[in-house]
Amino acid sequence: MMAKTPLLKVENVGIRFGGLKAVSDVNLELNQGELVGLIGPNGAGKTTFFNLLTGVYVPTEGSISLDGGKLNGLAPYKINQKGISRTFQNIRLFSDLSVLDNVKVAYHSLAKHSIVSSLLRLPSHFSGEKEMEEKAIEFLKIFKLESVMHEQAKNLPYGQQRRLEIARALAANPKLLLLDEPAAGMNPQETEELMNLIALIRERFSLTILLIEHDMLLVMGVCERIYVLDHGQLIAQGTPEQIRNNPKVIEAYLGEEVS
Amino acid sequence: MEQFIQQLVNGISIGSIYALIALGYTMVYGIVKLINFAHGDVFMVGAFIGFYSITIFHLGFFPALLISMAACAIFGVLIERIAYKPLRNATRIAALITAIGVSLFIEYGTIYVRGAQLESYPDDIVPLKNFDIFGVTISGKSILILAVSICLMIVLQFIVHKTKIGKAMRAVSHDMDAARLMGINVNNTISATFAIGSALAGAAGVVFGMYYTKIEPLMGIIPGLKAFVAAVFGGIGIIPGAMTGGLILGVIEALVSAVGGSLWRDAVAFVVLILILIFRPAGLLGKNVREKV
Amino acid sequence: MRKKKVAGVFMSLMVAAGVMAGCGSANTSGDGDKDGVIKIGANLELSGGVASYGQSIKEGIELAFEEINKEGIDGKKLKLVPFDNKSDAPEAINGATKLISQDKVAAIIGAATSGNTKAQIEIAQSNSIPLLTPTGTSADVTVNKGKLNDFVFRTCFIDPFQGTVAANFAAKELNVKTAAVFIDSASDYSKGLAASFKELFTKMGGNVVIEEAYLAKDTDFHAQLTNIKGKNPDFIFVPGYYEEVGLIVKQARELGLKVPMMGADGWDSPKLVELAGKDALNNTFITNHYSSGDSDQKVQDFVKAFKAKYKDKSPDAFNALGYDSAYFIADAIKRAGSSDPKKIQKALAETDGLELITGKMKLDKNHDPIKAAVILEYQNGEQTFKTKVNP
Amino acid sequence: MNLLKKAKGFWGTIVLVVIFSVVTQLLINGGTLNSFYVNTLFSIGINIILAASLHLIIGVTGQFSIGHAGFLAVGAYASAIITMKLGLPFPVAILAGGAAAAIAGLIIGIPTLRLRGDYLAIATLGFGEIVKIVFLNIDYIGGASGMTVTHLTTWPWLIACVVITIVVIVNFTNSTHGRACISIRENEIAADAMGINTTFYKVMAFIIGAFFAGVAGALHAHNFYIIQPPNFGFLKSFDILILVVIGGLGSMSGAVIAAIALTIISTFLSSYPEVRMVIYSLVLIVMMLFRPQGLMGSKEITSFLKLGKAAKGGVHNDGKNTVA
Repeated sequence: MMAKTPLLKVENVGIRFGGLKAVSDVNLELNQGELVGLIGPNGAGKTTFFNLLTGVYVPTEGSISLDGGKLNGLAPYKINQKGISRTFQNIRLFSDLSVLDNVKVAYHSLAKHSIVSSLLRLPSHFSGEKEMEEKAIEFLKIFKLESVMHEQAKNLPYGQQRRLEIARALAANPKLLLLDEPAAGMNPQETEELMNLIALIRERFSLTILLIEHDMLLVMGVCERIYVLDHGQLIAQGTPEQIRNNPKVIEAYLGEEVS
Repeated sequence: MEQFIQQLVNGISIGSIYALIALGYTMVYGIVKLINFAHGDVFMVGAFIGFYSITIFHLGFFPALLISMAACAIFGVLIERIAYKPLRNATRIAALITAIGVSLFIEYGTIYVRGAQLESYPDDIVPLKNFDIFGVTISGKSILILAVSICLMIVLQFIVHKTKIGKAMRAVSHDMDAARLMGINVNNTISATFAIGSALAGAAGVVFGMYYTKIEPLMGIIPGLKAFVAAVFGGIGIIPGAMTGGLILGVIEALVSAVGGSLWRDAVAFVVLILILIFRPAGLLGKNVREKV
Repeated sequence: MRKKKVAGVFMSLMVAAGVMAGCGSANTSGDGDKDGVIKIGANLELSGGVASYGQSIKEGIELAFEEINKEGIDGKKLKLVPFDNKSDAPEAINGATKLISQDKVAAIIGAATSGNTKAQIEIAQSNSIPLLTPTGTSADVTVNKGKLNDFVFRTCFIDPFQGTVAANFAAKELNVKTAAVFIDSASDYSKGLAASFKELFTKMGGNVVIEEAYLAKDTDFHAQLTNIKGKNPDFIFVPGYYEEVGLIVKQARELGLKVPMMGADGWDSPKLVELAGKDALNNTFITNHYSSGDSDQKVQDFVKAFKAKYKDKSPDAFNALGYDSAYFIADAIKRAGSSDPKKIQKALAETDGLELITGKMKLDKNHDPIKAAVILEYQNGEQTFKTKVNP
Repeated sequence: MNLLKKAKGFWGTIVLVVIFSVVTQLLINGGTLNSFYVNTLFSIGINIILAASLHLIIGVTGQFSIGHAGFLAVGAYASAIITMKLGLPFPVAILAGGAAAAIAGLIIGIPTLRLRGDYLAIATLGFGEIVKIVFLNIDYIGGASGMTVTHLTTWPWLIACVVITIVVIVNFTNSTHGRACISIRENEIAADAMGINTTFYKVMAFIIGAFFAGVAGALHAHNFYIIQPPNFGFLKSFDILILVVIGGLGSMSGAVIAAIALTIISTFLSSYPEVRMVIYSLVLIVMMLFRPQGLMGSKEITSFLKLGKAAKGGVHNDGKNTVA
């Protein structure tokens, strides 16, 4: 593998809503196979930054490229097909669909059978659907969800819903996985299990992962490098150790805790 | 030129009626996010109540207007309590179907009770002269309508922005659950909204009867639809927006007719509506709100 | 799974069909003439867009049936089977099939509009059931591409006749040179009248300077009337229905259009005077079948009976034509001496000289009534007899 | 996964349908089903197609369209022009009706489907009214007085169209493409983020739905002798919408059952014209008050016929039995 060409390259990216600069001048690079954290106090612009990466918002300045290909201005589904997949802070499952179908939807863009073949129930429809199903079940097994695969997603307990969202994101076969506070609302034990799981899939699918997390300790534990956002701007980057001792970061977090 | 000004005047007159109905529409939509298809029918009921107060009880225009507003307010609250309240947590579409059902029920209930024949408002309830300015005729009645609409809009603005119930309305409109937690009686607030909205529809009914003379049980359908278009034009949920939207819609209609397209009038109104929705979905005076991701 | 779903769907379809088939076999007995009752269907616009027309016709028919049933026809009574076609052609067809195959009526009265009548023609023809429209004035209701629909009849006159009468009157009596035509574009009736008016009026040297249009149920005509005013015509021809015409006349006068206006039988209703106001109606004229202010005893009796039955409501042209349609059929049944639809059809076609409220009835070869028209002028809200025009 | 079993079930259903159709045809020919019942049956068939096509748009894809009568009108007029003006055969008219409506669906779908919820509803309502007014103003097709159309809709054509509509829509729904549509209904932002081209699938659902509404229009025009613009106003759109909602949003069998039941109720009520609409409106209100999710909820009839776990999850339960 050619090392050191960054998988994701973000240059001077920013966005304004009206007069408000939600994110400005962010530079960030992710290398193949890294697990990187993005932290910052509430309202720092972390989720907005994810939305910029995934095309929900179009950056008003700067450029984003994945594997050398520019992503600016592409629709979210295109960006997903190019290899960025994500989860949401407030879980966004297809709640009336079964667990299995949730995963199948993400596998959709890899499906080979056309609408016509489905309408006419040509053999390619059956083989295509079969392949999807097998793949989906494979993912569910990794996430220990195969026993509930016929449940409606909305009926799952919270922890399983979080896991399902990650499984769904993985099914789209991404190069880069963005996780938006995956451990939010979990107890310490669940969190630990989740972190082990993330480590596992990262290995197995040779993934690059960018993780937003509010919980500093958690991020420090698993991430190799960390970026810190505050008021829409990057205030620090480095190894967990460097971040821990960065006065700016301490100030940003303390400031928040005081208020 | 004279003709053009005359057409503007024509448009403003019809626009003020749309505006009056749209005011109520926009309030109800703003707070419960329900396209209240029955609103046009409350307008019809208001017209009939006004008519009967004038012909049977020999009341004047303003007493009839007040009685009609009061009766429609009660009627509106009844509709809300019986038909809409139980569906507050159901899907929007279920509520919409109920609204269609209520609308049909009022229309055909009225026909069942009194028949489908039309009634005409007596001509002499408001002794108003027409003005002739440089060949442009402005009827006294259309000035009255515009005045009534603007007055009611101002009253409404005052209620919504300066009174306690108005604050409650805005809170409920913003976030029903949060409002409830803050100790606002959501049910009463919604009922109050329906009462005010329906009273406005009732007023519009009487004014319509006075201006156009003719009232009949199905009279509410088209003005109701047009008023909703007007409300969307102006930015739904925004009171001055409903007023502006109504007037603009009226003027567009008159101008389309003026260039010989009277049969295309409604089509043009809807085309403009679709264009507005696509390019400025929040309406002329509205602010765009994005869904939070 | 999928096929089971499909199977389920069709099972329910089948069950439904089965239920209906069951009803079908249970219900096949029935007769237009049973227990001394002759069933007459009324396929009318009782709800929907033009509900008021259908309702008015039904009132007229019901009054007539009440009177007829006091004596009965050869000891038999007429029974009205109403059907609401919701002002909708598909529903009118459902109605015709239901009235014919379920209720086994001897004849159908309806519909109020030409369109909903035309929808029923093929069914009436193929089942040999007389279909009588009280107010369907379009010429091609009874004749389709030169071929007579022999089971279809009407009580009213056809459009072209009134239009020519109006053109004649405008050019000769009122001596006007320029005219505006203001049409209800949703109505065949209005378009037909306007066309024949225009044709004759221009032939007689007049000039139609502007044509404007509106749609039934509109209430605001200021814009079009402003356009008309800009052309300064001597005369305005408004062949519409009173519901809109009342407002048109009123709004025209408000805008300062003082010229004579003229219309046809669609104007005839006491509501017109209420809507337009007495003053506004001065200097307007209509062609009509009859005059409700007619001193004729028959007309006065009808008006009195109608008011007695319907809370002092004055009858309009729809009421009168509904009433007449009932007598038209009753007369044919009596002469046929049977409730056999084919015999009734024959008797209807042979009608000659039947005295009705809207005039003496005789049919021409196209099943169109040959009736004299009257021209009335409104003076202080009263119709005054101007002249009578024979066809 | 048992392909053979699947195919067997499918063909079994087809055989059942053919038997049903032939029996009905015999009943019609023999006069057991008199013309009133036949007419009601035809209305039911047309309403099933309309309900199924709108079900795809609202129930499956979640796009709140209330201008469906506009597509019906386009199909009706296009097909009537084919047979009455151009003198081409009826099958061509059916396809042309569907195609014309599908094109209308494409034209209206691309700009308006960016809108959400009530705004989309109002835009489509406006579209329906515009279509009506356009037809009202074209003299070539009769303007307000409408077009007289020869009666060409026969039972075999009708049942064939109903079957094809249902099979196509069910096949579409129970495939990855259908799941893509459902995911848009469930959560458009997530669907987009999972690589679903939401615009494409919304427009596609709109086009397929419009196509079948157009087919229904062709059958409608050639069944009812005359078509007039006022027949296709927003009240007609509401009628179709009511079928879908009463049946249960997201339930295909619900839509079909509602189409059958409401057509029968409506036909029955027309014998009582004075109270017909009052009762009809009360049925609507009471139904919504006590069962706002509709007759079937989002379930299919199969989930009631089937025992056990397999039927969870609404319309998209395809293939459950293949893994179990």
